[in-house]
Amino acid sequence: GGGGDDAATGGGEPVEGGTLVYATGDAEPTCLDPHVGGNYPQALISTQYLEPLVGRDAAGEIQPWLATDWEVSEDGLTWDLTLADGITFTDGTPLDAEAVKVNIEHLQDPDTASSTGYLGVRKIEEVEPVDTTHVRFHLSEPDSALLESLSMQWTAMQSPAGIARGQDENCAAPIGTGPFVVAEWVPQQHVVLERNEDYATHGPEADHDGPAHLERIEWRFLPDPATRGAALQSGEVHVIDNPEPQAVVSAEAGEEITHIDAPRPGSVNRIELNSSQPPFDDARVRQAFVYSADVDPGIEALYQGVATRSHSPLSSVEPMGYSDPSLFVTDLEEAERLLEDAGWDEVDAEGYRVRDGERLTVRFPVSTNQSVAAEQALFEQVQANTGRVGFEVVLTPLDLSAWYGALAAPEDGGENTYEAVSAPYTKVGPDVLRTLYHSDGTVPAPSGYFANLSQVTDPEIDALLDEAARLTDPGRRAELYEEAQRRVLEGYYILPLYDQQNHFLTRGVEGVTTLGTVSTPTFVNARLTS
Amino acid sequence: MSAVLDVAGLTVAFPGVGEVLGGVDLRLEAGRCLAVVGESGAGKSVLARSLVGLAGEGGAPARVRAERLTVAGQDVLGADERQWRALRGEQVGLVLQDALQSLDPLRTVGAEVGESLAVRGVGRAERHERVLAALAAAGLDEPATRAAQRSDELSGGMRQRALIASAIVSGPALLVADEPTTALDATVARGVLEMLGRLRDAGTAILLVSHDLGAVARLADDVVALDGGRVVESGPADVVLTRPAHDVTRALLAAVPRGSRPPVGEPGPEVLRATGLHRRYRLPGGGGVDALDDVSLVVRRGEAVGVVGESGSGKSTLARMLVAAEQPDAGRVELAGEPWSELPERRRRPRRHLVRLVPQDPLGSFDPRWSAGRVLRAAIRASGSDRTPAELLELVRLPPATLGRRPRALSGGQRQRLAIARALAADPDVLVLDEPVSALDVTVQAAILELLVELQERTGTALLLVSHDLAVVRQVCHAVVVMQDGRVVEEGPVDRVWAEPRADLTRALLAAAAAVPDA
Amino acid sequence: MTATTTRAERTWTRRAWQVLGPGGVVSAAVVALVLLAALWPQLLAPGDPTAVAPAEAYQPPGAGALLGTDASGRDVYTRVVHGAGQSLGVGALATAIGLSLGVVLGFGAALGPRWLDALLSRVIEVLFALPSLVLALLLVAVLGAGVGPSVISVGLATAPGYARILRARAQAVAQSAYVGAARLEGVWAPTTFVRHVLPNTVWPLVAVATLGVGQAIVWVSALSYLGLGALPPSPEWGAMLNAGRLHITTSWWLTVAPGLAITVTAAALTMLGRRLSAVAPS
Amino acid sequence: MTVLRWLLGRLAAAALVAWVVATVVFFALRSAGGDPSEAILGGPGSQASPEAVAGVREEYSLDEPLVVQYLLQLGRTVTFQLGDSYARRRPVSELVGDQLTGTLVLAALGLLLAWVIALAVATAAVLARGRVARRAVGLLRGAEVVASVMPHFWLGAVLIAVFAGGLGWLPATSSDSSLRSLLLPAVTLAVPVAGFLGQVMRDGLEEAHAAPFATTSRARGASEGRVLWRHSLRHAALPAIALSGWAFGSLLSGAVVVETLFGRPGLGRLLIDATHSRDVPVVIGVVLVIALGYVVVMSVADVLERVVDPRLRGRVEAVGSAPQGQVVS
Ligand SMILES: Nc1ncnc2c1ncn2[C@@H]1O[C@H](COP(=O)(O)OP(=O)(O)OP(=O)(O)O)[C@@H](O)[C@H]1O
Ligand SMILES: Nc1ncnc2c1ncn2[C@@H]1O[C@H](COP(=O)(O)OP(=O)(O)OP(=O)(O)O)[C@@H](O)[C@H]1O
Ligand SMILES: [Mg+2]
Ligand SMILES: [Mg+2]
Ligand code: NI
Repeated sequence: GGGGDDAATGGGEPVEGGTLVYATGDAEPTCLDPHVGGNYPQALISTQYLEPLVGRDAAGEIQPWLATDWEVSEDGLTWDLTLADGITFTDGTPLDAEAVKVNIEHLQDPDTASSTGYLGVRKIEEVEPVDTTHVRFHLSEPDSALLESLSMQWTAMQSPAGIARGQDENCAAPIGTGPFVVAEWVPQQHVVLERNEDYATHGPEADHDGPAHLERIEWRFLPDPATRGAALQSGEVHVIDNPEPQAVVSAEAGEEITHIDAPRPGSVNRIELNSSQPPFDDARVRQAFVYSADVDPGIEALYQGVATRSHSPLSSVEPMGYSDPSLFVTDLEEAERLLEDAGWDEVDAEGYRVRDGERLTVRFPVSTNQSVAAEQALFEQVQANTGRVGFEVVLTPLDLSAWYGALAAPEDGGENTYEAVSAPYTKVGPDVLRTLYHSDGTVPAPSGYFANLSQVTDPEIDALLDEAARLTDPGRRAELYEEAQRRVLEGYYILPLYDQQNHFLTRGVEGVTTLGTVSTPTFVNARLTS
Repeated sequence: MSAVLDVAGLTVAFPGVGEVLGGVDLRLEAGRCLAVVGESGAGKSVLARSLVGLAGEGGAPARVRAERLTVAGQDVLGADERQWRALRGEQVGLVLQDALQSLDPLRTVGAEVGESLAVRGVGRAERHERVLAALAAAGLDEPATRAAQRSDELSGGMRQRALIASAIVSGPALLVADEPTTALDATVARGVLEMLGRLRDAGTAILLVSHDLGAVARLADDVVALDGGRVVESGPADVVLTRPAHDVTRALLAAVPRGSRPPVGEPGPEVLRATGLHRRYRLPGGGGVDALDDVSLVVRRGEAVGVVGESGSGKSTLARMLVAAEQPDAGRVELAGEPWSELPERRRRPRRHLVRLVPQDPLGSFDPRWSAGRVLRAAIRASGSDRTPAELLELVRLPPATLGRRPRALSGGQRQRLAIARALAADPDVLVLDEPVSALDVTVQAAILELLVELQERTGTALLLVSHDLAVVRQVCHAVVVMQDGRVVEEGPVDRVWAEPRADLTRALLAAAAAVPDA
Repeated sequence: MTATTTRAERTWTRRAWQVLGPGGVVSAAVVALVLLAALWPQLLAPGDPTAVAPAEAYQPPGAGALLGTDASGRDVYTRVVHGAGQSLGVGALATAIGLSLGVVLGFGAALGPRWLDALLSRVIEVLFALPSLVLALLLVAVLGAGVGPSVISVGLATAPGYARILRARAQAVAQSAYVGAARLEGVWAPTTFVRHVLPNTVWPLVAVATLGVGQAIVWVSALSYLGLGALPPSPEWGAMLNAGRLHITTSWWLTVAPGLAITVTAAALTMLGRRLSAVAPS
Repeated sequence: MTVLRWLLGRLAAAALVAWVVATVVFFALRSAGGDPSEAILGGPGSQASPEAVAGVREEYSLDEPLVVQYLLQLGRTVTFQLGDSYARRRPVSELVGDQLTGTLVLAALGLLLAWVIALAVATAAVLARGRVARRAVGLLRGAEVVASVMPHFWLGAVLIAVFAGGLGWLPATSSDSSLRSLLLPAVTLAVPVAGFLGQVMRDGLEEAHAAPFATTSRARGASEGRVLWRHSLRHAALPAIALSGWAFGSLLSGAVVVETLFGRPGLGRLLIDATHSRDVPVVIGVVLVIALGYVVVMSVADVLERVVDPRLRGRVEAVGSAPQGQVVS
């Protein structure tokens, strides 16, 4: 679930006020406005000062937030949203229909280069302010995922006056309606967030009226996981993210530290197999890879119960997720047979399979920024395990730029330079399937980047996902998504591993919860314990 | 009068080395000078250091025992470090053997000389006064300037004097001076000795360690001869130096260069002729120095020519020019009647075997990684001669076992012989030797000089010998050239020059070189 | 027969003892052991360093696994032994690169004409001014992560040091009295270079290089920390050390084993280098 | 006059360094793959529209031939116009300026600590009397060697685990310039350098302590302490000062690791981030500042050496013994 497990922290009376120190292992954003670019670190921090139009609860139900009500027309092309009355941004600018229009246009402005947010609102053709509290969206085609998109931090509402200051200034201190306000940003050191004394827009997680208990949050950037753990232990910081699995295990065993498990929504963590070119253009080879990977013992040993094996393309928090464990067995003999069938029937001196003089090589670029140590160790195990049936997996750790470079579409119709990859993708709702497995997703952006990295181009899947995106009937949508997921799984395009891990450890603080959208923590209820 | 120094049964041993001094007895009174003589390694320096409680310096800690050890009136037998410290500098001054490195190059001479005062908390102003006085007493000109300079800005002689100044600045009762005149010009050495004489006359007891019997004869009242750490002879100087009782003392005396060579009968053909050589060196910070100024000279076959002069007079520069290690600014050198100095190196190379240099520092001139055998083989190959290394060793009286040894493993005398052997590999017409014996023990020096004379008589090779020691030149050479400030101030047959020196410098040099009384 | 052998052996060991001292002999022994592990790892650890067994992950040192097992259940002892080759190779290769570049720069500057000396001295200075890790970051950005770029960058970074030593040394030898003596004997300059300058310059450098190998191993391991080092699943010590570092409080053996391997090897090489340079004729 | 020449030489070195850095970094990063326009448009993997990309390319002259771009960059670098960061949209000079002091303070403190440790070890080694003390010194020698080969990241991790995580005495993170927060990172940086300096200093000290001038000083009644402070130490300090220039470079390299480890802002971290996002102007800026800083430190070391050793003061580059032409009379 999206909520935190609110086990009482060891002793200590909760107190009002004080400064909470949060240490994040994620990269420091280059811009605090999540409209610009739009990655998870931005969502994390902007949760404290920006709020979206709608929220989502633990069960995946959309809940009112800045918008109190919404209605969709029969044809699904017109949406009417009602905004809460009398709301202002922290700079005093009113949150009205005009402001929503400015925000959507800001997201669609090429200058902001918004990625996730842009994908979410791309079907909105026009925003029509009806009156102060009513706004109407005109869509180019029906979009059943619109509310889910609008619930994400990447589409959160900002003060139009703030946006008007220009990107450079807005990046330094975006202005929203959240419980905190950006007070200071010292790059590479910290962002200081001060309490919003006039806080009035309580979202689904808020448990009390009025401003937050904390007076201030110091948001620190601490890339080294061991240092983060030590800092939490020594009481220098109250909350850390991205802990090592072992730290989670020892936290659970002890009293002092509380663990919050908040798996991200949307896609699961998986290994994607590039089906556009040999050897994985042959389903049998993909299946052989999956049959020989044998990741269960590894996940168990490396994560020690912190992560649970998944057999679905979707996160366990997605109600429409479909799972089929029977497809992901370990069967080396079958794997060998499949490979023989596919023509990989010779073995070279080093024990790798060969066909027509070509080795069965799987190039696997690994992003050192996005895969934690345990995950990299798991990939090493996959490398060793698939090696037993003759795959040569070449793991290449790369920095983010180089990693994107390795995944980018070749310039002039040449080959891709990867056969397998694990790329995280966070988006609320099952519509993430359309981003990841629709053939549209193989069309690269000008930078060469594309989201459908397994390069699934199945017309049936395309049809199912398009249809599901248009419908609003939950039952029918669920059926369609299930069928699409079944096809993805049965095609062995991916090897699902576990939910996108999102853990927080806290010490000396209570009342930390996570939003039901992209599982970012909110400190609206948090209180330090003495 | 009570003894300033009274030592009995002094024994010093080093772990792994054994006894270096064995039961030495000494007695020295104020206003007198006791000389300690002996061959290299006899233990003279260890003795000198023991008297200030620093026997073990620079090596393993020493074990010192004695029956009686009274220094400057204090019994220091079993004294601890603090007692010694109170004594050092105040009551005893020590002048170490390595004079050139005994002043800290990073501090001013004034600070160094005044240190023993500073240690005792003497105020700055008074210290300065006394430093200047000591420098003046040590015979340094312009004491104030010297005090502000650093040791590397001083010449060797100046350093030696500054060091003595630092030892006498607090007016010690006893001055221990270890080889205070080695590496000094005859004239400079004489100055230092005179200064020590004045100190002695003023009441300081002086313990003089020296291998230079001339210096001993000039200064010492009594002499102690050491051999293998034991006193083998002692007595009044005039007795020991004229009627030595022990073999070692006798050998030391015999080794002092004496006498002269008979003139060459028939002067051979010219092998080397230098005409009007000029060489000017630029100095850092502008200006220059004329190392050679219109120098001419002729060397004939079968003849030995000596070059003497004060330090810095251009002797080495001349030697290097003759072997074409350096080019003259003006003037020329002819080799066996043919052009030499003005040829390009390429044309000179085939005739290089005709002239050979034996450098002042033989150790530096050997590749440290090469064995003696390899050195000789390379020399033979380079000159295209048909000698064998064994033959060459035989020529310089070195045992064949030397072949396999590296230069570092040879003694100073052996190295010098090896250098000469290497030069002889080419059967050169002329052999140029730059200070071949200045670094050697008197006994070893005598052996080398003898070898040179004998060699020349056998092979007829012309010799050009550079030396600061007139006695050496007199013993080996037929003719002599006296240099001063890059100029030749006198030249002529040795006998004539000794008998009737014409230049002032020659007279001064001859006067300075004190003769040791004949045995 | 046996008696003579033992006597020969005894004098041989005594000589080594005399030349190297106790510290040097121990260092030499350690280096020999590491060399053995590098050349024939199977001899010391017959297992497969990459064989995974997740069920046996995080075993502490004991009877089953001498130095425990890592996150994937791989035997740490086996990996440390098999990592010797790569780590030592990395150190040696980086040093070789540094040395060869240093030789070119140093000899060029010392023996070439004045303008070349001025030029190369500047090059040396500039190389000095780019700290090794900065160079490494750039190179890795160009060539991608892996041992290759790390080795090259560490090599490049160490080159100016060698060049400087070489330049000074070569100049000293070239101006030495024995080179002068050879010239006066009429020996051709290139011959002198080969006979005197080269051996007397390079030999002291061997000692410095031994020292450098240890340093290079440490530097390459630092690159592993930044995620720029050896590729998985290679048991390169720096990579192991970095992977184990995260478990320092829970599974100490994961850092201690490769950490000791690096420090002991580097320290032994350093010590040996220092001993060698103390005994090298100079 | 010599001072002027020396200064000119240093300036020439600085200009050369600037040129080389600009060239190396430019070509390195441009051949590294990854498009700078991406960095400009919100980081790698951005899905900017073609128009946006085109606009950026035009704005930053990325569509010019590489040589033209290089010359443009060169022109800017050599005139010290560092330009704006691609990713952070702020002037590089500002970014670097913000981080400069933090790193300098850290490196300076590291160097200072290293000197203190090295000095302490070296003096202890020379002054040790008696059996036990000499044993201990023997152990110290080993410790020096081990210290000199300690990888920063490992040492730092151990220090954090012990002093922050375990004992809780010192903070695990370092964010400001207070001594408390600087201590662990500075020690991490200092230990390996101290190991090196210690070895060099001890060698020098032992040599100087046995030199004739030290004996002479003792013969004047000076105590061991006086011999050490007034004589030996200055001699031993000379090679260590010369090495300090190098050590500073090594400290800056170490800072890259240490800043990441302790979450400390600084040039090192800025550099890593910028390299990862192909932020060419920032990388050039940082490398340039580091390299120039190095030139400055070397110059300071040069001056210091001359202060300690007056013999070097008069030294000018080999004033010739070269013959002034061949005159045959
Ligand atoms: N600190 C020491 N440790 C071990 N052996 C020493 C030490 N000092 C001197 N010796 C040895 O004691 C012997 C006497 O040395 P010393 O220096 O007194 O000779 P010397 O008579 O002064 O010779 P020279 O005329 O060459 O100066 C030599 O064999 C020398 O090697
Ligand atoms: N390479 C050089 N550069 C500058 N000056 C030099 C050089 N070589 C010699 N000189 C100077 O030339 C003068 C003569 O030096 P030279 O070495 O010939 O004297 P010397 O008579 O051999 O003295 P000594 O007896 O001390 O060996 C000295 O003033 C010396 O300082
Ligand atoms: Mg002596
Ligand atoms: Mg001379
Ligand atoms: Ni003499």
